[in-house]
Amino acid sequence: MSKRVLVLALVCIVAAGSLFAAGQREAVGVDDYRIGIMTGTVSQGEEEFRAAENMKEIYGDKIVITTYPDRFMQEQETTISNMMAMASDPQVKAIVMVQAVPGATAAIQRVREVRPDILFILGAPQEDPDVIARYGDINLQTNDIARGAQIAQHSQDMGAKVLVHYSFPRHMSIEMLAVRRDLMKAEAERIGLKFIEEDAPDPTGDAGVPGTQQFIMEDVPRKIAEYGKDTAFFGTNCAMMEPLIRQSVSGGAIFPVQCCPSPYHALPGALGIRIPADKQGNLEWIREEIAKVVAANNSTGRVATWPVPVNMMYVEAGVRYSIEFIEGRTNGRMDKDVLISIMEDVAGGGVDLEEYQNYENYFLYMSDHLIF
Amino acid sequence: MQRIRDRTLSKESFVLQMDGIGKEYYGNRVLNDISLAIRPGEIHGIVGENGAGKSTLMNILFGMAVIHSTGGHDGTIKIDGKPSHISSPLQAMQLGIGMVHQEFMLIPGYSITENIKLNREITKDNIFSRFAGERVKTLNVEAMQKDARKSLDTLNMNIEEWAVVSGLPVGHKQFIEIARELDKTNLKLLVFDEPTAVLTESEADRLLDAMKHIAQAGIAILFITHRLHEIIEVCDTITVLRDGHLVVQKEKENTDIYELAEMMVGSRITDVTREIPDISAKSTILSVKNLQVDMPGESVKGVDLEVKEGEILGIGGLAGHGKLGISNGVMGLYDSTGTVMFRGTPVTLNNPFSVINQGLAFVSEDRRGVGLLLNSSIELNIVFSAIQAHNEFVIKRGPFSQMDDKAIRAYARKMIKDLDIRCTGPQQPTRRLSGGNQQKVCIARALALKPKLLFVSEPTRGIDIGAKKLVLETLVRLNKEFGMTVVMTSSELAELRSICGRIAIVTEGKIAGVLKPTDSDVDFGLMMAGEINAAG
Amino acid sequence: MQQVNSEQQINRFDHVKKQILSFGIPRIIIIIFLLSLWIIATFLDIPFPRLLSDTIVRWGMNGVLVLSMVPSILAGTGLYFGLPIGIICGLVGGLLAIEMNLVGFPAFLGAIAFSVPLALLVGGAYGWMLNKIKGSEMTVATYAGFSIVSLMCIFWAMAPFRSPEMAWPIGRGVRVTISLEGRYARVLNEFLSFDIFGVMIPTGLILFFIFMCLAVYLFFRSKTGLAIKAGGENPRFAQATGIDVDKTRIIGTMLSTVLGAVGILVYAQSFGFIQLYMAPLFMGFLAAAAVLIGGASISRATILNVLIGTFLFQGLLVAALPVANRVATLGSLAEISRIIVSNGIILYALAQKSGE
Amino acid sequence: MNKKHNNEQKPALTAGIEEIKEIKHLTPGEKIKKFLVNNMVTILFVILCGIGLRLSGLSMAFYLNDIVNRIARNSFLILALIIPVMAGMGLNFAIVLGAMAGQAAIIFVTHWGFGGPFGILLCALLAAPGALFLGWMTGRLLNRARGKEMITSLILGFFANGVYQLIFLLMIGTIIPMQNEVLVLSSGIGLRTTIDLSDGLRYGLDDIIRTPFPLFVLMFSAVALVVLVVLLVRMRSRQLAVDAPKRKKLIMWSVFTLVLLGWSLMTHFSLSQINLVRVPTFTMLVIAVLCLFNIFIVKTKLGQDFRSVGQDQHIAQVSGINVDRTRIQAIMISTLLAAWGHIIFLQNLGAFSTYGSHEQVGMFASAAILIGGASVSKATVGHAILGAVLFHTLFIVSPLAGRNLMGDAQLGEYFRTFVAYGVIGVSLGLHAWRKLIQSRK
Repeated sequence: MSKRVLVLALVCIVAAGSLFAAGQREAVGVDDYRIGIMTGTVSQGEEEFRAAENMKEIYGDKIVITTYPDRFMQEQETTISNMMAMASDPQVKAIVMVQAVPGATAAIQRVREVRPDILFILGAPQEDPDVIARYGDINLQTNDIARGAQIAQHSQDMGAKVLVHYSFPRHMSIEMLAVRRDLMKAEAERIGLKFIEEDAPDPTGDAGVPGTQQFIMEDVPRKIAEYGKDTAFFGTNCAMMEPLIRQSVSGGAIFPVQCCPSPYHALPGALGIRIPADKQGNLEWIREEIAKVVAANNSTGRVATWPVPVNMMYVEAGVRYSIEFIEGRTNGRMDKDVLISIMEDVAGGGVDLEEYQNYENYFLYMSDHLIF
Repeated sequence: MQRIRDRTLSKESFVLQMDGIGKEYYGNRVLNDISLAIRPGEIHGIVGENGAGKSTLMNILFGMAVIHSTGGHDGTIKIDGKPSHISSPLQAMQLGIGMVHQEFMLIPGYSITENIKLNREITKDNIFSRFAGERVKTLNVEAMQKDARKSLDTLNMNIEEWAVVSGLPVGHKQFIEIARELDKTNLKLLVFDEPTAVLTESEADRLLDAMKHIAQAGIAILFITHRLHEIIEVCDTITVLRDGHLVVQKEKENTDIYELAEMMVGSRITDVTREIPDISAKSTILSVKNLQVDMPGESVKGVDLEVKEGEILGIGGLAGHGKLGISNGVMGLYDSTGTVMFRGTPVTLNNPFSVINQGLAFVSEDRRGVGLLLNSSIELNIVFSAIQAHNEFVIKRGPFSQMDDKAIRAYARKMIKDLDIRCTGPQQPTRRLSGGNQQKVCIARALALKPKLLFVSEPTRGIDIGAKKLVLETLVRLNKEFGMTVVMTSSELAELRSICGRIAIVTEGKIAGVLKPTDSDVDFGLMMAGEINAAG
Repeated sequence: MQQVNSEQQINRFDHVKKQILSFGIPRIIIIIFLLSLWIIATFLDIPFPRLLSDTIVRWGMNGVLVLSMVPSILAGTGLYFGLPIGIICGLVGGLLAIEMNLVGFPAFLGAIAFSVPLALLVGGAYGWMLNKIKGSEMTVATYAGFSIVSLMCIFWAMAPFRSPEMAWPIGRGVRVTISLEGRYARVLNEFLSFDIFGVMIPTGLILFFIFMCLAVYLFFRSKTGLAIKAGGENPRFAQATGIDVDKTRIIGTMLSTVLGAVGILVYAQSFGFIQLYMAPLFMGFLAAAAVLIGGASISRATILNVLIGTFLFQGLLVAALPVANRVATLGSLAEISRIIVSNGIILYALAQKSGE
Repeated sequence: MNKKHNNEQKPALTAGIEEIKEIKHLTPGEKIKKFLVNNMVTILFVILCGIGLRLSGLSMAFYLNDIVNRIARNSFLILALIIPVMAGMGLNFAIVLGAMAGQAAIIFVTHWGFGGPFGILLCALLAAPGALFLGWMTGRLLNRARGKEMITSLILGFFANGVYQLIFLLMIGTIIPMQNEVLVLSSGIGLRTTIDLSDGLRYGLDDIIRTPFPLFVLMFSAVALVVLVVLLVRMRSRQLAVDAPKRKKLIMWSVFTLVLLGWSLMTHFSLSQINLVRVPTFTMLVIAVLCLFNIFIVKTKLGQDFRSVGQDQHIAQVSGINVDRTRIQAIMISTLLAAWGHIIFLQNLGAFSTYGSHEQVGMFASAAILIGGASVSKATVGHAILGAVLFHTLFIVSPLAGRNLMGDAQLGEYFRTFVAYGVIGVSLGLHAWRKLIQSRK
């Protein structure tokens, strides 16, 4: 009984607090806006979070950063709450979410109920594209569909005779990844590249991340022994990348590209790149350093990635586009021309954007490879 | 006696007739040709020492699994004149036999009503039960409370029927058990298995009143107890058992407490005989002054005791009076206060480690709970205390120590041979040993400490006759050959009298008196029953 | 009660047989399953020597982590779900060794030397806490483990380490995966390793694992070890002999923590990476599963349980998927059938009525 | 016959009665101490939530909106845990399988294109047989693996997940015909990773009745007041002495309800943002019905059997209760409720991950109920509701509180998980500690 009274007491305190909070909100001026950024923590991937921090440095108080939980699959409700908390600030006019992990759809649905005006820019969505396309105003993703053929061709260009594709059932239920595999397979067969599809344990399943990684550690040498050194290895899950790179390089095989292409992703960790404090964030230097280590391992020409950290670009482009939108310099919520010009500026060169199916707000980004 | 036999044979209506009941466990005869008959409303007392066969008789009456898995029993049982084969406790219940257990079969988190009505709840219909069946009928709490109230009233209990059991005093719990049996509508015969053991005198009086009350309602009662005056007070007829035999069956009017005491203890041929050494000249090895021990169910309330060097001292008394508390208290297992001197130096109470280091050792009455590491090997059990207390059986290298397998194995083999521990080898886990052999392991463990004084509690509880003899002989041999002082606590007077030089009798947490083994059965019986003490 | 004695004497043979069966059946089922997997593998042209060497490597690298369950179980605190706490101590030691710029065996030994005192300290405090919550050790430990992992994330994200190998490519803190290449990657695995019939034997790793097992085995034969075991098996017995059971429980927890710390270093050197942040989160469950499959219970465990359990659990993980990949070529069927079959077997094994 | 009365010996009976009396006459200091010890977990939570609320800087309206939604979503699942706890089977065991059954039903109903309240009803009907069957299997398995429930249920979860993937990733489109571009992958085999319910089942239950928060409170307190007054009147007519403390409690509650009534009236006619918080009233009603069901079950013979088995399997068996069957029934009911609870959860969430959203259902539900004050052998509706409020309050305020405290979004996130899990650990620890203290007495 007394417990219930306690809770009711809490509610009363809260209710009293509300009387204070009620009058605080005031009218918002045109220039007085904010942009929310939601990313993962560094333990899931450094790029997005650091990109958000960079934005905060540049734009100061205009930027509000929130993270989604590390265990986002289990704690979708936290993702929703965090998103809602951002949206509850009337000054927030746009939200950039990279990566748009599961929970994004539900969160945006809920925000839209109370704040239909907020602009949503989603990078690297992981939910079903046909679903998420309805909720994000702009969706940016690496062009996984085109990458299917690209990776097969690219592997062959790097000298591969066999291409191994590691994935697991849960990932193969993701439309983009499944289509990418099918296209990769078709292209490989067309150009005479042997395509091997292998299942690995699901890192969220019974074997855990260690089980997945250990499997990769064991299976890559097995494959190299079976198919020779001219085998290219591709995996669909971020947790696979480090052992995959390590084993490909040490076995003399080919590593065409990561799942999420970027020089920052897994390469420095797997190759043990030493990064002195003054070189942190220096993309050029890191590319050179990777090339050096690859060369030291006699793998020159057999490791590749994309030159630009894609997820960082999504964050920066998203924020800059939001500013343009809020300050009224775009043609509606979705202005492809403005977006492309911003992205070209961020990437420092031309960008290859393609619309996904018939969705005018769903862009697939494609880049050429950087071979070390 | 003749009169009772006649009555048994008469055509009068009996609730229960047991005829020629006998029981053998693998060649061990524990019950011989027991016959008794009870009429409705009669209170029939059964008296006997521990191990006299009362429990086995009750197990047979209740159709316990242990009886049927070991080949059943001899003789016949008739309920209401109809021959009945009781094969399970449930069947016994259905036949109208109720039992008030010694260990409470009560759910502590339940109210009194819920316990009384456990699995016999009264239900009433509700809208759902029409389609979902019997089990979703609502409990009719009011009717249940009413029934419970009725049972409690029969017992003159004015406690609220919705009180939760867990917070109640022990005495109340006993009454609730009785109330539950009374609540069973078909109850014909109610068995009380030493119900007063945990009660205070005033509670016991109330219980006896309640029993008379129940009997008046036409329910027959089987009353098992040690307290002779209680038997005399309430019983109509009395059966005395000893060593599995029916000694006598009498009506109350034809006997008295002295006769019962004598018959209960009996003069029998003791298994171990020896001349009792004269200890009057010996020095005192252990002196206990005003010892108070807070041991649940066996509390000691100020004991003074002197143990002489080289003697075997017995501590006797009835269950619940605190005889077990003395050794447990001295050995530091339960909180205790008082002064204990051992060989002239004070013993630190409440610290088992230092007590053991001073040269005392203890074989606990709770063999499986305190006495053994059931999953560990015999040899480890034997040497464990010696390793911990005396650093024996270990090889020490600086801060590192290791079990000395060779020494342990050799010592364990010696002990197995000396004490005749029946086992597959020194590495057998003690869980798989029989009770007697487990007891021998416990003794071996105490001996490994090479104690000057050995406390032994209930050394023969739950072990067979052959093993009993061996255990007792071992104690005598240790006393004789190594001059080890032994303090043996036991509920079995016969074994105390067979090996002890002096026997202290404990009643109500105090020493009632110290007797010689040669003193008369009547003296022992009365002193144990709390009817006299040495002082008064 | 006299019947018990005779009954047991007569039934002793049956009893022993029952005990063997009750201990063995689940294990026997899994062993048969593993053997049949291996046989199928050879028919499918999967090189059996490779499977075996992978199994042996995993056996050695996970073994010490699984071993850390034993002191905790024997001390009476149940399965050591606080394993992440021990692991974190090991990780801190591992990072310190890199920070001190150590290389090779000295680095590995240095990492152990740094982490052991830390583990002793943390384990002691943790053991003290477990004494306050007797009866709920495992549930509390699970959440305590989760919580500590998150707390340490804050530490990693702000860690004052200077070594460029550990730095993030962009910002402050320590990176998620730190390569041990050129530090102490595989120092144990490659120590005296040799090939026999195509099976690579990681001698150093196996020796180290066996050494740790032996050390734990010997410890539990020492005076203190016996006291801990007695305290776990029967606290009242131990108290009657003057043993401070609270203390033995703390020592047991400390030992488990130290083994967790050493275990993760063994794991990391074999894996070639140190993994921080959320990586330790579920390690406890995997180690617990291994020791349970090995036949331990929450109150009883032996070194043999560790050896068998780790081998079977890891052996299944190694062999099942390559075989499934060959048998079920239809997309994704391999992993699904692996999950169903191997977990089904374990489930079936667990559902066998045991003798207790 | 010299019957001896030992006067020094204090009769245990009277001693016990004295003790009972003592409890009734505690000094205010002791009373407070006892209250603190008995409620330390709750107090800790209230304090933490209060601090968190301050630190997070969230507005009342936001908090209320979120907590109301979360309670509507989660309460049913948490309530589903009560019966197995009552039957002494611990937490978390069957609920994941139930969630799978509920999710499967949702998938099929979405495929057939039903939506709204009718769709939800269809889901509930469809999920029932599956959930009951799974519950029956789980119960049987757990009866066989007694004493190893924890590891068994863990592995059962993995196993069931494998079967789930087999059905929805491989059998859909091959063995189970399903042609649906929205749900099925473009290859025609297997379901897509996200299922969006916004065109069908979303808010199917919630939207039947939605009321502004003050109005909801108004209605709630009005009903409560009526019930309380009726109870009081009935009690007065009975005039039983034992009712006195109860009556005091009831009067207190009535006063509180009146205050609530006044507040809601005031707020309803004000311009407060709280008026924008819209409560899914129908869902709340369903939850209330489940609460009543749980209370009802306790009062039946079945409920009494659950409790008896939970309290002591041995005594229950001796008293003739079929322990195994009772345990299976408990798990079956719980699994069924979990299936329905998951349907309610998903219709409120609006979109879910096909292969992930059922996985951890049990963990949060059991954490919540434990925080509410339940133990392995005792769990009530009150524990569940209180747990839902406290647990979710913590989860709402902690991310922002963490961020504001640490000044860094990701450190805030780590801090949040640290506090959230830490607090669960601490509260479980405190429960255990309190039990230890009590058992020593």
